[in-house]
Amino acid sequence: MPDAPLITPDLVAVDVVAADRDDVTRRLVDLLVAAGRVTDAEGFLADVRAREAQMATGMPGGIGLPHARSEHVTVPSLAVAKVPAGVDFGAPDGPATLVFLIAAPSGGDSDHLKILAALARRLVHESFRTSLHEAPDAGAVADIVTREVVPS
Amino acid sequence: MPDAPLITPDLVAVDVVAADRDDVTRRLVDLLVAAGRVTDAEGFLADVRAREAQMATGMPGGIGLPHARSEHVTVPSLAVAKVPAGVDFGAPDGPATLVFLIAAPSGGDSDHLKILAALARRLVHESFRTSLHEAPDAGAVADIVTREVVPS
Amino acid sequence: MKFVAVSSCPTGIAHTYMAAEALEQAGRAAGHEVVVETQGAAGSQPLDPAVIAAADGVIYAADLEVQGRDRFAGKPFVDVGVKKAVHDAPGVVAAAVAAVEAAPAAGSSASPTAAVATAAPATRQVGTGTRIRQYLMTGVSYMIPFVAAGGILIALGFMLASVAWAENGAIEVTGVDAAVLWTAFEWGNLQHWAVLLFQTGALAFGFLVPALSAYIAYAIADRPGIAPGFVGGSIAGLVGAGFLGGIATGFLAGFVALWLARRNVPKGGRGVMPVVVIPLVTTLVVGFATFLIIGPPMKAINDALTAWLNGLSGGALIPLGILLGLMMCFDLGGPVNKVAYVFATTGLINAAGDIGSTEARIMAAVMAAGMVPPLAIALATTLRPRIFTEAERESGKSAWLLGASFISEGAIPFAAADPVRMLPSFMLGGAVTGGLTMAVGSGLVAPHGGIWVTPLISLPLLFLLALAVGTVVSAFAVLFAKNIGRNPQEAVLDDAESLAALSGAR
Amino acid sequence: MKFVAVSSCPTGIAHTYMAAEALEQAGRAAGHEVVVETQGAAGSQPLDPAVIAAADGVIYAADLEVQGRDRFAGKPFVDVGVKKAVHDAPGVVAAAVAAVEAAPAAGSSASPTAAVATAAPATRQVGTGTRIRQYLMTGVSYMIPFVAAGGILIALGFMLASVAWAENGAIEVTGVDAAVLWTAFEWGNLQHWAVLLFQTGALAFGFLVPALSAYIAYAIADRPGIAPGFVGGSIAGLVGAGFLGGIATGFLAGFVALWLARRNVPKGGRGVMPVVVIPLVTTLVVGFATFLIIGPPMKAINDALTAWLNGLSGGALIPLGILLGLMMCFDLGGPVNKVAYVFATTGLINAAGDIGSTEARIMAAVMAAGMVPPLAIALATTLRPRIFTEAERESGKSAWLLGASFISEGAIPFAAADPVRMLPSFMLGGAVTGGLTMAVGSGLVAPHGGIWVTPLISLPLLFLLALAVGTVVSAFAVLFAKNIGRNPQEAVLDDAESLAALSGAR
Repeated sequence: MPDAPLITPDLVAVDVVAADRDDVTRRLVDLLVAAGRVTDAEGFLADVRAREAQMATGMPGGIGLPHARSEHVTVPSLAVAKVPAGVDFGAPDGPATLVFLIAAPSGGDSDHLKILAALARRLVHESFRTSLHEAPDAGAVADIVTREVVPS
Repeated sequence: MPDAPLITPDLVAVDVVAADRDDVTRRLVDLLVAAGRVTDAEGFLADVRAREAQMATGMPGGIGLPHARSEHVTVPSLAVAKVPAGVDFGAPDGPATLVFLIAAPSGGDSDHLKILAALARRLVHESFRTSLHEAPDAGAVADIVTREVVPS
Repeated sequence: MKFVAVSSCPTGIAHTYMAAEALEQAGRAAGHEVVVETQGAAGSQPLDPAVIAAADGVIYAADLEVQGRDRFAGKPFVDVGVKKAVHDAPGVVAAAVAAVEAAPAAGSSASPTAAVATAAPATRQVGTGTRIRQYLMTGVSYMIPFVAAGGILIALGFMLASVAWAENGAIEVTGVDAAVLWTAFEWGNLQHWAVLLFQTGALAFGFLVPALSAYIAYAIADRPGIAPGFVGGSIAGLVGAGFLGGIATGFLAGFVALWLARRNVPKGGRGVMPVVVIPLVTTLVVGFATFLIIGPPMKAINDALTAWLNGLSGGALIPLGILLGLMMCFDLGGPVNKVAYVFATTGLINAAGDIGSTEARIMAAVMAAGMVPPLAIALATTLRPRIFTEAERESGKSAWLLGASFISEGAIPFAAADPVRMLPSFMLGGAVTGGLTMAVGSGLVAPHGGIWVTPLISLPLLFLLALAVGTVVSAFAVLFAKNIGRNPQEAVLDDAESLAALSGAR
Repeated sequence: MKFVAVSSCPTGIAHTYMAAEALEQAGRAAGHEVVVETQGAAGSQPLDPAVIAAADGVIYAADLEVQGRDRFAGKPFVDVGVKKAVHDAPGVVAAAVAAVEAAPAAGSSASPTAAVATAAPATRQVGTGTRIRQYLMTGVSYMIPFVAAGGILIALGFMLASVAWAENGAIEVTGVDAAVLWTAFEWGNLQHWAVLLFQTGALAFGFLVPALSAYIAYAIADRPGIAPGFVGGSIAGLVGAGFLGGIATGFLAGFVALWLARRNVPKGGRGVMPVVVIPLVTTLVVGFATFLIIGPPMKAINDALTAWLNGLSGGALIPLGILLGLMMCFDLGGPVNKVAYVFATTGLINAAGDIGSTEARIMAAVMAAGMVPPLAIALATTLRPRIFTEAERESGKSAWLLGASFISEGAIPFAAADPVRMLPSFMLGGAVTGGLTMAVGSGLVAPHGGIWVTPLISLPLLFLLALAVGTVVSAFAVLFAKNIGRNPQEAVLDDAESLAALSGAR
């Protein structure tokens, strides 16, 4: 899938109830596996956990941002979970209610990585986070990310 | 000691090496006991720990701020430890290298409490924290606090 | 914006005060005012009810039950807990701003309790109307010091002049060349001191329209808008377009500069944009538009109105007084005002000092009507301070002196911030005063000076009565207009305040 | 300040970019420029060496080894790791600012490597000299758009005028009343277009000294300083005190306003302070001081110098040319400059159009000398851009046109920011050009216009040669003076840059 979009509505889970960060990450990985974007769920999860162990990826503003570059990823992807009750990602200001799982292939080409870089930059902007927090459904989340991050 | 100053050089410990926040708090309590400002070390420590359990008192800028109002305190006091290697106080931006222990009597009169309030307000100012971080010795720390916080 | 906040924490000796300080700091940094009531161990100093009334929103940074929460009923709020305020005060302030901005849409019910805005995440989209108002308010807030300082200095100059000269001091002082101040100043000469006050004030007044224009442009386009805005405003003054012209040049300069700033420029050219290219091109566009597009109609309006007025001058005096009153208050120094004023002052030559002549009566009506807007504003801000911002209230106090001195510009900050509501209210009062002044038969043989030329006014008490009636009418019109078209929540707040005031609860 | 930063994180796909964005945002918010090199998975776009050279300090927000760290050798830095930059970018920027401010004291050694400032906590105390310079720089940065836009528009007006009129266009255009623009504008009339350009530019120039004064006061006392600063600056212009007078009024307005703002006022009176009381009292004090204390000496200087010059006018021409050159560049539009210029232009009447007369030769020397400062600045910023700020470099580009048009004000931003180093450098060049112009015997029978009145200059090539020699002398004097009294670290940096430039390393 060389020209696959970064995110599609079926990579978005809303109203997730999760026990902990590992739990929510696993659900997102499952979405990626179901979409054929990740080949080995356990292998990719291990990569994500290793990254998370280096430094918690909780961001101010209720954002969790687990991510990894992994040989088990076929196409750069973003999966999103909205967790209304929140799940701790080690952020100083409280649990994350919006979790982004970024999956990058270990040998990803530069264009796709640039899109991920643009996503990371946008995440610093409160307006972007707010619009995602307020997006009513999976389609809206995918639309917002695509519109704001992917060059048209 | 109704007119005792909030802080004196013998309430300041520099170059402290501490295992954890409890350890550094205990050293500061010992200073207060030695100065006759706290009557029961264990009792006061328990009050401080109870407060710390409610919410970590680590502040941005490398500040730990354990504090309690306690019946074991005879006079409002401030004890300060400089911990060059840092000790975790649950602050999001890393360990505390400057630890303030605020001891307030449970029935403290309003004037003294106002001084503590002024201290808390000053702590928000980076310039104040910086000057304390840079103070070379116990006397300098006590001087800075007295000058900046106590109305002359 | 203005916020009140309550902070508290379990022990009440540290975080309560740190949160208060952090919120105040963050507010200042973001250009808002945050006043915090610390409900801590050192005792709580309750917030001034006037401060609460003036606040746009409330921040609860409290881990304990808020004492006296009902004081804040009806205001949008955020409730964040004390730790959040200590660790991320800027974020808390931003959330509070968002809550306030979202409030009008949320509070569409007429019941005070239902009008409480929740702290739910708010869309940060601000409506066009709100944004235009913000631009105007920014321009006005920078203009006010020029109006206040300049107007008061001119009025003080008139006062001193009426002592320093044997007669007609307020007229004489305006005829002295400023050069006397640095070439022939006599330290014991009161006349020279009056000239110092008048000239300094007049120079400050010279920046009134340019500053309004410049800071509207600044609100839109940031710093690259300032220089073109100043130039546009000074051209608006030159071509006689008044403060409405200055508003137009401010918006033009702002949006041209903003448009240029958003162009994609090759990296090498980026540095030159804000420093040279944007000010240069924007100034050129604004100069072109103001000189060639705004200017000619001003002249046409001036010529047509002057011819029309001259045709009317043989007719009945009371309708003429009403008409001149309307014109004086139509644009406060703009083209229409100027026609009426010049019509009156040029007529004075024919009056030849006869205080009973038609020309003298026209002059009296014109001056009285021109004194109405600032006096009406002064009265309105005194009667119902709560519906004005703090800067407006303070500006309103100095408007007493400015109005009494026939310095109509004292009302410009209010007119510029809300022209659609204010100008018709001023015109109503001006028409009443203009017609009444004609009816009572007062005459005046001086071109300006306000109450400082009372010796030159015939039937001065009736003149002041006509002025007072128009001022009261205009003040109530201002208060009434302020309520038209406001959103329900604002109205609810006002009603709640009125009730509280009536019941003596405050 | 300007910073370069490097961000990196272990995976290189998220925090690297979040840190970059957060640092850029925080820098903008704090009024600094931060350019970030993201050493992440998407590949690294190396920083422009010119950007690195211009940076005041470096921020390492890198969890990986920084690639090419030697590019930043010699600059103060902070090293914070990527997480800190994501979570508290404003704090990181503040720390970087502190590191830069602390650097001169730390780097007292002459060896480049030893001059590296550490990120050790720095005292935030800023020296008086630094603060005065910051105030001046703030005023200058707001003034530059007026100088650039106004100067270029005037120069364009001259250019168009020299086409639109049969002869002496640059002279004719200044004699047309601006009212033609809104009363009788002809869209096909090139002369009218030239008037539009000239008048718009002249209005922008009118704000030059007021804006300098206002924004110095703003830097000191924040918004309450603006209105008194503008008034003081316009009085400084009125009394002929030039930009040096504007600097004085700016500092006076700023410190008076600051002093008033720090008074303890009863709570009820606090609102009225920044809106009414501070602008009013400060404006009055500034008006008093500028009219009565700054003004009279200006007149005395003017009278004395004029009498002295008139006494000299029978003497040798070359020393007179040198003297006039010194005077033209002494204060760029201030009292001394004005005496020399008025001396020359009033003499023109006696020249009666004779281009060989003594009076015409004096005029030529005066104009040539007045063209030197902006041209020297333009040349200096071209020769060594690195020792100038970005705004100065851009301003320097437009100075070519301003200098060529005899708009000496083009050099004011540089002179105002650093009068002690700049003015003597200008005077040196002005003296050379003034003397040489006399020596070659050029004459001029027009009072202004720069190269646009070349047809009115006799021996124009020799005139231009005299101008060129003085410009080169002055530009090198500027570059030399810029190095005097700078702290060793700055000098070391310059030397390193020069070496690198010579060796072709950049």
